[in-house]
Amino acid sequence: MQRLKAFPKAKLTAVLEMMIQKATVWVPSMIAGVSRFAPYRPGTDIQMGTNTAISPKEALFPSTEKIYKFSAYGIDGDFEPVDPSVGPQILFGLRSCDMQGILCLDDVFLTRGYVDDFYGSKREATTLITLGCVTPGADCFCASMGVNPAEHDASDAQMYDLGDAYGIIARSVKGEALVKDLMAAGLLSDTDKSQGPTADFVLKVDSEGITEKLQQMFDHPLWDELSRKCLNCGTCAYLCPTCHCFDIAEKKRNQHCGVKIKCWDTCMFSEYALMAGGHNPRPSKKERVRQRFMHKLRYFPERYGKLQCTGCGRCIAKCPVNLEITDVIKLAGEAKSDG
Amino acid sequence: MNQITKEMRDLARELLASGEVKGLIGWTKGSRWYLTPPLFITRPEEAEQLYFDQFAVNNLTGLLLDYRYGDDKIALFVKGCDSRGIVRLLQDHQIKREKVLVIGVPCMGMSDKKAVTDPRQPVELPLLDKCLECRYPNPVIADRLIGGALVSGEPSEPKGLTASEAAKRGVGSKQADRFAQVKAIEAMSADEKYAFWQAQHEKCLRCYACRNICPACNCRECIFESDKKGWVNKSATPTDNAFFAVTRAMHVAGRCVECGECERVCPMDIPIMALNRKVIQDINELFGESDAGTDLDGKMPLGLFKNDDPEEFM
Amino acid sequence: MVEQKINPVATLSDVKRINPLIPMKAKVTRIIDETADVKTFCIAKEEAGRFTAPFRTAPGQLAMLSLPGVGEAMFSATDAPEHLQLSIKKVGVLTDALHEICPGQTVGVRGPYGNGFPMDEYKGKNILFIGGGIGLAPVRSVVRYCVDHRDDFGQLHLIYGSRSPADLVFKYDLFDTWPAVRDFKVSVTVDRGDDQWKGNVGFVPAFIEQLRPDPENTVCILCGPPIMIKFTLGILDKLGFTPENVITTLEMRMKCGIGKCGRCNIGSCFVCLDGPVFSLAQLKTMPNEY
Amino acid sequence: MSAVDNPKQPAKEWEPNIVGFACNWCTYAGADLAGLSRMQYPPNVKLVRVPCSGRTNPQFVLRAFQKGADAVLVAGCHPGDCHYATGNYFTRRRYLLMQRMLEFMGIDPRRFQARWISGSEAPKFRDVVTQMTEEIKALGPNRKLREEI
Amino acid sequence: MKRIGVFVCHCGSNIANTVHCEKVAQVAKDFPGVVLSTDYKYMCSEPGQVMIQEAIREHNLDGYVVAACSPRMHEPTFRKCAARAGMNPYMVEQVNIREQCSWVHANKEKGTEKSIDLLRMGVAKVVKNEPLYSTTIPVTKRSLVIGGGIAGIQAALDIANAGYPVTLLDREHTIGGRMAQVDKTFPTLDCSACILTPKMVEAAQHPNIELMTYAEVEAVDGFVGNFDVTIRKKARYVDFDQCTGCGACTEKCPKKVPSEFEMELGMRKAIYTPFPQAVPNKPIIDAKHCRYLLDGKCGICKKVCPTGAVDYEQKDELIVERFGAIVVATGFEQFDISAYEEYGAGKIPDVITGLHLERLMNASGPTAGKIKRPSDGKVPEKIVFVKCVGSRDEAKGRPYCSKACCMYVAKHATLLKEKMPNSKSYIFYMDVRTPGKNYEEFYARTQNEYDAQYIRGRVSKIFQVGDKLIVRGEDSLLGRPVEIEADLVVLAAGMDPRGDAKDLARTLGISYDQHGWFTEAHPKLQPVETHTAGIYLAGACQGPKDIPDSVAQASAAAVKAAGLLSKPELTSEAMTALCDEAICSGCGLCQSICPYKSIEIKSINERYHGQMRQRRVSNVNQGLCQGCGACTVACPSGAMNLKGFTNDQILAEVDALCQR
Repeated sequence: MQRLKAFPKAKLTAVLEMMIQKATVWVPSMIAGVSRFAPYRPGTDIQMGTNTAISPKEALFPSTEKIYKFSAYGIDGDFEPVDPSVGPQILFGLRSCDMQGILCLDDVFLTRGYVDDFYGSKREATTLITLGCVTPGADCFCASMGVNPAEHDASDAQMYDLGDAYGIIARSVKGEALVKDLMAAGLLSDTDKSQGPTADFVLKVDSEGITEKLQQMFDHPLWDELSRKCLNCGTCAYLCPTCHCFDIAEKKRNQHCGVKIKCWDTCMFSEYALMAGGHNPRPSKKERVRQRFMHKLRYFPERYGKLQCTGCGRCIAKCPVNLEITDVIKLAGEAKSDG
Repeated sequence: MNQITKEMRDLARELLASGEVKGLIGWTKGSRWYLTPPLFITRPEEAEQLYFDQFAVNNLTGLLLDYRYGDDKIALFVKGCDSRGIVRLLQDHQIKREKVLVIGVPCMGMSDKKAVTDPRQPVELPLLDKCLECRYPNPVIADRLIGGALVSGEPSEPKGLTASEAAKRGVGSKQADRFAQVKAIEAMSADEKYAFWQAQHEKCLRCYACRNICPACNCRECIFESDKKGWVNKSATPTDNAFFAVTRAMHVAGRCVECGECERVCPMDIPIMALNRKVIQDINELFGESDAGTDLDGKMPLGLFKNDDPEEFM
Repeated sequence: MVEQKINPVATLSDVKRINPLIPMKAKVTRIIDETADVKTFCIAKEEAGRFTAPFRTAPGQLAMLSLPGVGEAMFSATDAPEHLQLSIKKVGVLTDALHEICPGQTVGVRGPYGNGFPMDEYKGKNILFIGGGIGLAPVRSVVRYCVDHRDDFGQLHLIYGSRSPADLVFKYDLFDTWPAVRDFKVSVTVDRGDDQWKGNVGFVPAFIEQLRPDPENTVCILCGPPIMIKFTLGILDKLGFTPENVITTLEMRMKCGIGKCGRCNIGSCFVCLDGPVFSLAQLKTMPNEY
Repeated sequence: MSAVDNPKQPAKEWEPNIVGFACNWCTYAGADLAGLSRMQYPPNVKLVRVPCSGRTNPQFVLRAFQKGADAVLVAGCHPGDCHYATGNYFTRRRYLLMQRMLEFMGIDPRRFQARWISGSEAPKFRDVVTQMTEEIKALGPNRKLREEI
Repeated sequence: MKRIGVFVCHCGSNIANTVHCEKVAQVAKDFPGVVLSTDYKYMCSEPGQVMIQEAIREHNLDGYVVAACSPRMHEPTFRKCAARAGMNPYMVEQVNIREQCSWVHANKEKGTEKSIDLLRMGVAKVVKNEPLYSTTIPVTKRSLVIGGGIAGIQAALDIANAGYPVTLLDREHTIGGRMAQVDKTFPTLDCSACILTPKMVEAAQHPNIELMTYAEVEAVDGFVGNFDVTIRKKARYVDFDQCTGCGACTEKCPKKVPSEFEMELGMRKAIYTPFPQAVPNKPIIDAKHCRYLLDGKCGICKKVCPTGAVDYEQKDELIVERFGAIVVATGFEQFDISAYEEYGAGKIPDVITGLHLERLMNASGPTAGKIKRPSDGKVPEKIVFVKCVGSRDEAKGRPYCSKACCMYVAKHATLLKEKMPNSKSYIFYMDVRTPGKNYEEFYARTQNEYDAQYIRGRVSKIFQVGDKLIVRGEDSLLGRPVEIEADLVVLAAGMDPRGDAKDLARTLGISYDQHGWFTEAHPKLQPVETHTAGIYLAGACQGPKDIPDSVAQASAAAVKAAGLLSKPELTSEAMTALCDEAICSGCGLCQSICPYKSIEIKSINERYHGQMRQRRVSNVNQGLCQGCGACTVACPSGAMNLKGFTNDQILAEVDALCQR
């Protein structure tokens, strides 16, 4: 069995310096007081210790993106596509929960008859390097959602936390190329160490059969009680690695031309489902909070066959009113169907 | 602590049982030792879930906006800073005085959950900045009082059961430098200031948590919500976020009750109170000291004028 | 559990690397004033001086129409050989602007979206069309398909109602073309008549009860405002129509039209992709949130 | 900067673009009087006519900076002279705050000016416009708060 | 997109000299919405306007923009031109490329560039214009005059003579006001009663005037043309229909009370008429002093009354009347001299005010015209006048000049000399102000013929020694102190606003200055109007004034009121604020900002998801709103918008100006 290739943690900046020759490398870093994935530049404050506050989906599904240019001169006008492709990218230091999140985004953007090329072209240009997670955070519960923190098989390359070094094995053609580059640069050496066990989780919940249970709970009073304290803000949706809703809006440069943009949106806002005639299928907080958790734990699994919550715990960490998805799962588990 | 919790539960049980109120908003123990989130109860037996400690930091007044058109009477617990939100909502006519039963609670100063290192082991945490700089630890308005709380419309020392603990923990100890951050930013050069704010506005996600918890932001339909109004783009670029931040600061100018919740709930830790405090400092300097939300018939500085206002535009 | 049947019409044969969100440049060739607040826009693609339909649409499918500088929205499309017809009621910012444009205006259009009515399943059956107000627009695409393939279907019967005689849309079809079609009974009613109005006066549900259409081997296609649908379903049930045979289209807010932006979901279905055509049976299994 | 309409023409040497909000009863009349007296001043300030300086919403000022104005002027009647009695008293309060807020955000204070110019103070209007144009020409184009599409 | 026409004017050579008008029109062709863009030498001329009207019909334009001179000059012209062509007049915008472009920028290249930017702004705005219609408000053909002094009477007479019914209301139980107390008037020395009483009688008998005395304004609702005024008619305890004014009751009434009319120098009864020429000349019972009303004893007046007119059971009566216009003529109060302890005012009985002297000189006064010292009734030999008491005095909070004192002191000195040839008057003054017609001549005569000695200087102290009053002051012309032993001292007390003037102002919704004088719309151009449409000012309530000015102002106010009432209905400003009730959250931030108090918060019922609910929303009174727009900025949610200058329009204008 081939021995594991690794490089000492001290050499991390060297590895990154090499990588940025060929691609934009997104690393978890501290930017203006908030930990997020950002393109590495020499001197970036790298945060390999804990998971980032905001998910890495920005690299593939940015919060604001131009989709086409339009112009209107009197009665004629024109539409001009925008090239969605980006240079080669590397998402470095993804944890299993974020990798699982990307898989959920793949299902939405790349399947079911249409490909969202904006996501698709970025996804293809990106090499995903996952990192084994041995020290789960206070709000992490990926294990309870069927995600293995130690490693994830869907990434292009998997890194292991060997204490003072990082092991790396390639999993795909892109991964192979990357490891070959690292080998060529002489940064890798064999090691016999292996990644230790992942520490115990503070937060555990039994998500078994949650989808089926929620199918009978549309009119359960649980939603009314839970939603009372919610602020209906977009914090949870915008931090979440799997939330994929977007709005299409306009930005006018002047009276004649402008740009159509795709920007993040969330079902928690009141005007999200508001129709032109004034009808709103989800008029109050109860419906909107129910929609969020039903979509994560029932509608998405029904449509794509996997839970849309990967247990990264970011929404739990930042929710102003401590409305936790783990509580929803626990309460739904205990509740009799349909109240 | 449990003395206040006990009084809270008894009063809640009595109010709900007697039918004097149809609903009651308080706090309950959250899923962690450092979380005490809001709770809405309607039945007397649910009163057992009520809890109060140094993590019950949420300003509950914003939640009243969901019941502004209902006919039921709602009770809610308020600390000193929260109670100013009640005055704010009353002055903005968003809640009817007879539909709200305000219960004043003495405050021992709220701890900063961001300072938690070990999620399992409870440990004494430092106070939030807004509590160190607190000038209104006692409720400014209340129909009922528990835990020995006392109503005081003026800046005052903490009173009631938690007075000694609040003083020990340093509530209000840093009142003097409540504008310290504003002064620090003002001292920067123009480019440094712009760079500082540009970095903050790059982070902003436009999740509107700051707007949704603020008792002063109580419009039925916000101009930032529907893009058909044409004020601002929905995109979260730095210039649009700057437009949002400055516009919100001007909308709550003279009305912000300094409860500090916007800064606390911001997922990206943007110093929103620096903007609000800058406006408050300028209003105090230009138009005379005034604390929003402390006096029911107090006037809003931008709703009136004096002939001898400072003149800089001659 | 709603079985995720993907209607072949909607799937593109090969997953071409095209940006699905950018509209195709097209022109408004003709505008028909149906009523004071409804206009039908004929939209065509201009290639080498020839105007052709930007794309073909199956009955019940949708098209996204965008006016550069104003906005875009989804409308039910009616197929026609040399152009695409969209009937639009004046309700919002975009529709107000659309009602002010004149023929020759450049617009953007993309689609077709949605599953459309499974016409081949209805072969050999009688078809009962029920329309209310602007709801006649999606129904009309099916009626035109049936008229073009008249022999594939049995008896055709259209029951249509609107607020007043002035609000009747597609008058030329209602009173000229369709009554002339073989075995095609057209019954029109209005909520409030006026002195010239000779036809029936009364709400659609009451009118259906009066006409007592025969449910035997009949598929009912139903579109209209939510209140009308609510009462009509009750009567159809009383008349013996089974949920599988009652088909309707749903109206939801839509942004992308390709099942990505999450806007138009009802439960796990995206109305723009898995709808807008649903049978009553399907609707019963879905969460009551539309 | 605002080269003749179609942007394809090469932009000439940079000229500041200053948006002015002028109250119809005083400043706009003052500007007209400056015209009647054939006073000469640079063409960089373009006035948006508003019924009262009190109609000028701070969000319009932000919008001007966002759309690329290099400076903004808000001008109205002297307090006490307002055609609508109290309009400019509120303008004064609002823009005393807004002026400090813009400075707090890092905008150079010279890029935003509020001035009282009455219907008869044509020379003052010319001086304000001339002085502002020169100051902004020295400062250069404004990049701050500007929207890049 | 709306169909817009653009018309660029050459204005002869005024514009064409420094702006390429053809180029501007050419570039405007592809502004969004423009279907026609031409230029012409004189757009405002007849052929120019005909050209516009033909273009409107030919291209069925929705709106058009004229790039020409200042809208302040020709906007009405182009609006009428549009109206004549059947287009709503508010679908027109005018862009100023003359006063603000061609005349002020010599460089033709830059001038053209700026004209294009301004025109782009105009088109961007007109595209978002909506047709506007001014609303009409009914006018109640009736006026109310508050205050029955000379100003009130004059205003009432002028309005009545213009053919409109007037209600002349006064708080006292007779009209006449302050002038009734005066003996003679300057500069003509007419007997005040002789020129006032005929006017009072004329007012009382005028068919169009309804006297409403002993009544006060409680509340004023409504707006111009439709004021609903709640009036409290105070209980008189005498039925005026029965009473013949024989005076038997006054004679027999045992209770004596110091008479306010006589400045408490004389007495009156509990049932009384203040002065003989009172109109209406019927007594009323003073509830505060009548023994029967206080403690149930006496009742003599009821017994002696031949017609049984006395009725102790009368109660205050509240009535609501509707008026189209209101004239406020509530007059002034004399400054309370007790604030000057240094002059012994209020303590020394012989230190009196001008009005006291008027009563002493008056034939129907307490001393039947003989000047007697209030203390011992002796006839005074030396009389000292002290001017500017309670005027031009920062310390006492009265910085203003009371305008009439200089003249009435000169009058007093003249009359005293006439009545008592061997008396001597000394007048301490700072300045003597004689601005009126024949005022200076009257003052000169006072000094020369009537031997009044004017001493320029301030009086520092007045004190009593024996029965003499020592007046110590200084003569600043001679630069030495002066001391005079006087028998009588008259302080020329200045004018103060009525004590309750501020309350009345709040009731009426008009503004007042820091002293309490009512504020006029514009000190020079609109002295008799207020910022509240339909309410006018007359007389001293607007500021210290003498009788000629008061009467002149009263007639001015009357013409304004009659002008308003003459209109069949009022057309209101079309470009007013409008609140979108769907968005409004009823916070009321706009209400406190409106200078015209035209915003009220009403509650509406609406169906929301099946149930009915009540909600507060703001509502702008289209009649009162003048379209300043201050409320639109105070409204955070953008619910309040100003027609003609909507948020969208101004944003579009800003975008057009910043076009890159």
